[in-house]
Amino acid sequence: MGAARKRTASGDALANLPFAFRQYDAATLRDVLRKMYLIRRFEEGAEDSYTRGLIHGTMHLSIGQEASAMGICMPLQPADQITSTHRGHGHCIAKGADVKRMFAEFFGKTTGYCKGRGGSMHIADVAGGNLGANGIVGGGIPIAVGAALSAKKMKTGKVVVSFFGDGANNEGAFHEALNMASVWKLPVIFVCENNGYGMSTSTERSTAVKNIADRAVAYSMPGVIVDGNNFSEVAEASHAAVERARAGEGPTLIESKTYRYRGHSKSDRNRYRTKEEIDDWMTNRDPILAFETELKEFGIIDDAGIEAIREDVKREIEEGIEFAKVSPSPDVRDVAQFVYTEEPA
Amino acid sequence: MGAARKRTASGDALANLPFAFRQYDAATLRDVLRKMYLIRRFEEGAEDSYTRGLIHGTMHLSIGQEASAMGICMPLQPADQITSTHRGHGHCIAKGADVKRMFAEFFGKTTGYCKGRGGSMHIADVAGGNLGANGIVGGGIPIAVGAALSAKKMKTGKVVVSFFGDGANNEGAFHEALNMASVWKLPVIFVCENNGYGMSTSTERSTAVKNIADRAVAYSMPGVIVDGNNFSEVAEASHAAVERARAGEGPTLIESKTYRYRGHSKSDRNRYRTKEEIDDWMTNRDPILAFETELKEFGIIDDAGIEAIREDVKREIEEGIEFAKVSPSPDVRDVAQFVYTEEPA
Amino acid sequence: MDATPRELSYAQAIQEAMALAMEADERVFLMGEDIGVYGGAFQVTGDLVERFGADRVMDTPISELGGAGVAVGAAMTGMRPIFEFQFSDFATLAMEQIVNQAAKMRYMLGGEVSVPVVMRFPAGSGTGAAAQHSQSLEAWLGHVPGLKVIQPATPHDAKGMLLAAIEDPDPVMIFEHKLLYKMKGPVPEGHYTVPIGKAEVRREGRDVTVVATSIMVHKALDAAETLAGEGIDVEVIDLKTVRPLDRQTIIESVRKTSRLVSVHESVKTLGIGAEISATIAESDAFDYLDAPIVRLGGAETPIPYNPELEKAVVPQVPDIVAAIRDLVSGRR
Amino acid sequence: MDATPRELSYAQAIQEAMALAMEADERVFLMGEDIGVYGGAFQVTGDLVERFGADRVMDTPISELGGAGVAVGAAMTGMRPIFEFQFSDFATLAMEQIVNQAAKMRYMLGGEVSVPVVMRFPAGSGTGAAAQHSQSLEAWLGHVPGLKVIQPATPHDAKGMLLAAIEDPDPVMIFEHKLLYKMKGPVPEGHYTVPIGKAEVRREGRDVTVVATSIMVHKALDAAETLAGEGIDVEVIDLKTVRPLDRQTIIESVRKTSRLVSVHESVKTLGIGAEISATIAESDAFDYLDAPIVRLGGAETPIPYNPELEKAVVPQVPDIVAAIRDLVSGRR
Ligand SMILES: Cc1ncc(C[n+]2csc(CCOP(=O)(O)OP(=O)(O)O)c2C)c(N)n1
Ligand SMILES: Cc1ncc(C[n+]2csc(CCOP(=O)(O)OP(=O)(O)O)c2C)c(N)n1
Ligand SMILES: [Mg+2]
Ligand SMILES: [Mg+2]
Repeated sequence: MGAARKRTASGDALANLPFAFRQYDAATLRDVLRKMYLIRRFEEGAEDSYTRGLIHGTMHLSIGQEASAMGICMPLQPADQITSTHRGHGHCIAKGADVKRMFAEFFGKTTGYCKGRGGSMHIADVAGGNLGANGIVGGGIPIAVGAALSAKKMKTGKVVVSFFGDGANNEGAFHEALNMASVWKLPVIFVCENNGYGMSTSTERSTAVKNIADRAVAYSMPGVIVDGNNFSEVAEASHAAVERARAGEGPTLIESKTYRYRGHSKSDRNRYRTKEEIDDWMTNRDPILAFETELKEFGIIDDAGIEAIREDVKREIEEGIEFAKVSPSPDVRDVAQFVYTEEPA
Repeated sequence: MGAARKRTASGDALANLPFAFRQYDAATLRDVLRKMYLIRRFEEGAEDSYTRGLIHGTMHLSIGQEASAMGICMPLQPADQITSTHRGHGHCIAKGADVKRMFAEFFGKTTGYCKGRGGSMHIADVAGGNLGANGIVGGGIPIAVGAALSAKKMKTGKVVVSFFGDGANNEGAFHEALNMASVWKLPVIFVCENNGYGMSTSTERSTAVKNIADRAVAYSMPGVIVDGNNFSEVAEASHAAVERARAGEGPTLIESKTYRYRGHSKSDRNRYRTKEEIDDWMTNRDPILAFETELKEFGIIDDAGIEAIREDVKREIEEGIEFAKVSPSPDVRDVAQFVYTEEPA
Repeated sequence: MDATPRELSYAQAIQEAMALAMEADERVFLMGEDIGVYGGAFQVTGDLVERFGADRVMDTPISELGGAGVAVGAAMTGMRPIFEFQFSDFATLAMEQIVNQAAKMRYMLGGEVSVPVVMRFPAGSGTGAAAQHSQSLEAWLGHVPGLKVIQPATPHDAKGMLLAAIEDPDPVMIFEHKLLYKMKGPVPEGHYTVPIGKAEVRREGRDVTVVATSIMVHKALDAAETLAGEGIDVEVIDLKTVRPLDRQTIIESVRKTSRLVSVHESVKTLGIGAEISATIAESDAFDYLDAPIVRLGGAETPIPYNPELEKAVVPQVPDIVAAIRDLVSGRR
Repeated sequence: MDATPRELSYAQAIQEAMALAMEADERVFLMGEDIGVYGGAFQVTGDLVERFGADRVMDTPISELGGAGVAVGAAMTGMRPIFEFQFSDFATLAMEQIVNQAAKMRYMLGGEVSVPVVMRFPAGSGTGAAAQHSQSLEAWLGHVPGLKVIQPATPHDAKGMLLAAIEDPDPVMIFEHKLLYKMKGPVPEGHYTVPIGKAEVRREGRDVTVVATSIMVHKALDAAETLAGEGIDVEVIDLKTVRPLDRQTIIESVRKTSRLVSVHESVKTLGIGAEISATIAESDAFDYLDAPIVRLGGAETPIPYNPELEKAVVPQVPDIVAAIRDLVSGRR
């Protein structure tokens, strides 16, 4: 993203608009919607491929959390970096990855981002600034701090975003990483996507504070709570945090409250939450629907425009799956490739 | 300790007295002074023995921190438990250990608390409720939470105190343990003895908050700051925390601000702090001196009484060292004893 | 006295052991991530929370180091916790408490405490979960005095060894191969134990000894079946325990067969196979050896995601067959 | 071209390597607890902070997991961090980042990143620091593909291998025995490297091969001296690298001597000695063996505090002498 230009409008009218509608021009906003669809359809496509046995292992879908991934990535430049989680498809796409190569990775193909070695849980796009999803809850947080340390040392001006879940906030890695980032005033933004549960365990049962952002005071950094299903709110918080980071003022903790529609992974019986709860979020708080409504309200898109985006996304997903299908599998004899940088002779 | 009885005095006069002088009778207060001397002289004796080559390895002296150990242990019953740290001699004595067996341990003898296997860094007194010092910074904190979980499950009414340093508060173990203790409302008191430095690293350079107690909000527990060199203040905070814990209301974090006179361990060049700083604490803020002054002020002891205590402590220390010297060393053939509970045949 | 033959899955057998222990002993309780209403990542605890309540089937926050430490502390003070890691890979977060505390506490304190904690580690590859969810790390813990480390290979042993572990006064680490969870086998009703530290000859044979661990026991038995058709008589030993190692059973077998192959899933270098080779190479059985000692183990790579690659990095039945065939025919 | 012979201590040699690397390459920097003004727990970084400033000699909070993770992240993004653990025992807190992240990141990401991080681990017993400050854990990391694991035994190699490690594109773990820090030896000035993955014959001999690691190299050489007086000619190999293991050098030596003893300080079971035995037992050199393969290693106990006990749990020169004597004389 990053290429946001201010809309032209009269000052007064602007002031009443939500942040995103002040900050981005219409084309950018339409592209945001497109990307949110791309994330959702990508995951639906992956889910479907999994059901058909084309993808093995497990996967963690972020359907319902698209606004959070998109909003956070808006102020990021291509060279900025993120670390992501097991639930990382949305982050990857929001940061600019190509769904073709993502599908190819899920299909275990050499054309995948990780050449078939990583799969969903390690989806990455290093060239595009995604240092990788992580199979270890909290594992990416110190790594993000390290990337931010590099940025500071090398004076690249980069900022780094570390995505993690509510469950991760009880890991020691969270504590240690946030403390160091603050002591060293590093350009890193900690984004806790609080979807209410770490697997089956609600934040109430696992976390001794009401809001994860309340823990920011323990690291003397701003703690910001946003409605993670409201793209504009998320983007606004991210812009502020990125500005702060780039100005050398140090890290921010953003808590983005959201919800995942699907089970935790492919083996979830969904016993820990009610159908009503899920339905409520899906019907009344869907991030894409809400954003669409706003876009229409502000005259940025109409139904035909939305339909066109949907069709376009559908085509991109189909092409991506096709690309993955026809891509070659790695040669089993190359299994030891990439263990070390210099391959043994 | 624990056997504190209220002094009898008129209500009004009492209200103006520091907590300890309201809470404890004269004999108890004199015994507190004696124990503070016992801690200091014990460590001086250990230091001297180390210099003479009678003790090997390393040791971490808590000279200057005696009021903190004593104050915290005052409300504890013998059956209550503590976990301690590498700087744990004071905790051990305050919890009721016999200096004979402590010296014997330092001398590596079979009569030592750990039968010569543990040394200073693992000094313990399990029967007396000290589950052990710990060589791992932060290592004892989750263990204390586990002991508190036992207390709650077995309904023993015990409380558990976990001592640790300011440096330990940046370990993941601290974060994880405090969170669990709070979520499960366990009878545990977290006592951070903040002596300003983790080895050479000041809290400013290592810790993103001003006071360690400020981190208590991240775990929704009370965070209390006390002058760790003021026995009465420490004891008051400990009484409140122990009451809270026994009442089933959950944990408290007490930050006891204090100072260590000696270097971190036996290999410290003391480059990270000034002589002036050390002198200031030693001359103007010594916990034993301050307590003595108060005792005299309130007519609880006179100079002769103090001298008698000192003599008595001196004798106890000398006897302890003698006991250690003449105790037998373990037989090398028994080196594998205690690896497992059931020794291999 | 044996109950009627009854089949349970490996996961059910573990669950039954935990239920029996909890019924018999109030001190026994379970801790772990999502072991309550979720039933555990592999449904091993299943519905136990409904039977025993959330106080005895405790969901922990995602805090492996702290959680393991709480279990250690509880074990030191009178309780008998069973701590489930969701994947054995996450033991990497808790090595401090396992290795510095649980394993050494009794020793450091001169025998004044015991640490009767049981830790369960779902381990191994084959589920498409890639490099951070597929490791076999039992060799690490096998290197640590103070711990006991077991790898039951059948539902029968999973139940019996877990019960033995719970009754053991010292810390016992159980590595459970995830692909075994659904495997069924006869499991007696009620209480029984299978001793920790005893290997078992699963199949007698004259020509070659195969020492296998965990899931490899089944692969080795399959290989032995195939080779029997070729006239090669394979003795298969199920190691069961990594520490303390039952060296005697292996030595006796090799004295008889004069040939030894070990097979495990964990990385070959510095894996259990190395210890088995070394045990024979330093023992009297050395003189009986007719051929080099062959090791099969995991490849020197992380576990890859792609399913074909994933299979390629751990020994499969044809690999075992080929290795034994070569060895017996003198091609090695 | 070699500089004039000059003696440095092992600690000074490491310090010099770090200083040279920092001078030559802006990306190199140091992280660790108390490595700045304190100079490191073992004075290895010494006064480097005065020369290079606190930005390049960074004191970290006491946060091993996070600190190691920061180093990994920095290494992935263009820097070349050298991370000092204060004691190797504290690696137990950081195994997650070392093993799941540093070791596997390149593989999991299909070669898209390298992780050129160096981690230094002061290891071993002999300082009276008891069970939690005296461990030798190199076998664990040697079991992990993706890592390189080295144990230089001399000041010369400490400098040369550390420089090689810093230049290596992959994560290199260095185990430094604390008792070696003060040992002096010739160290060339300026830049040179000693290759990772190459063992060295420190003493040639005909009768028996001793493969030793780290401090045991010196004990083995002492033992060889003693045995020379008895007419036993000992070949001593300094292993230097645990992963990747230089199997060829060992095999060649055993082909010549027909007898093998390994000696290391870490616990014997599942230690490096097991891998060395297994390497020979599965190789062609097996046929040259005239006697069982003997292993000397740490006792199956935590490290005790009492100094006599502490000495008893690791191999000492007389143990090595006796083991070799028995082996050569056929008493084993
Ligand atoms: C260290 C570690 N512990 C446990 C797990 C198993 N696990 C994977 S995701 C997950 C829940 C994570 O919850 P949260 O951080 O809230 O992220 P969400 O799944 O809700 O996006 C758990 C327990 C893991 N992968 N890593
Ligand atoms: C996990 C771990 N990291 C590092 C050390 C080395 N170390 C021992 S004590 C210490 C400083 C501890 O500081 P603090 O917690 O403030 O306690 P204090 O020494 O001031 O009493 C350090 C770094 C250790 N023992 N354990
Ligand atoms: Mg969540
Ligand atoms: Mg301190």
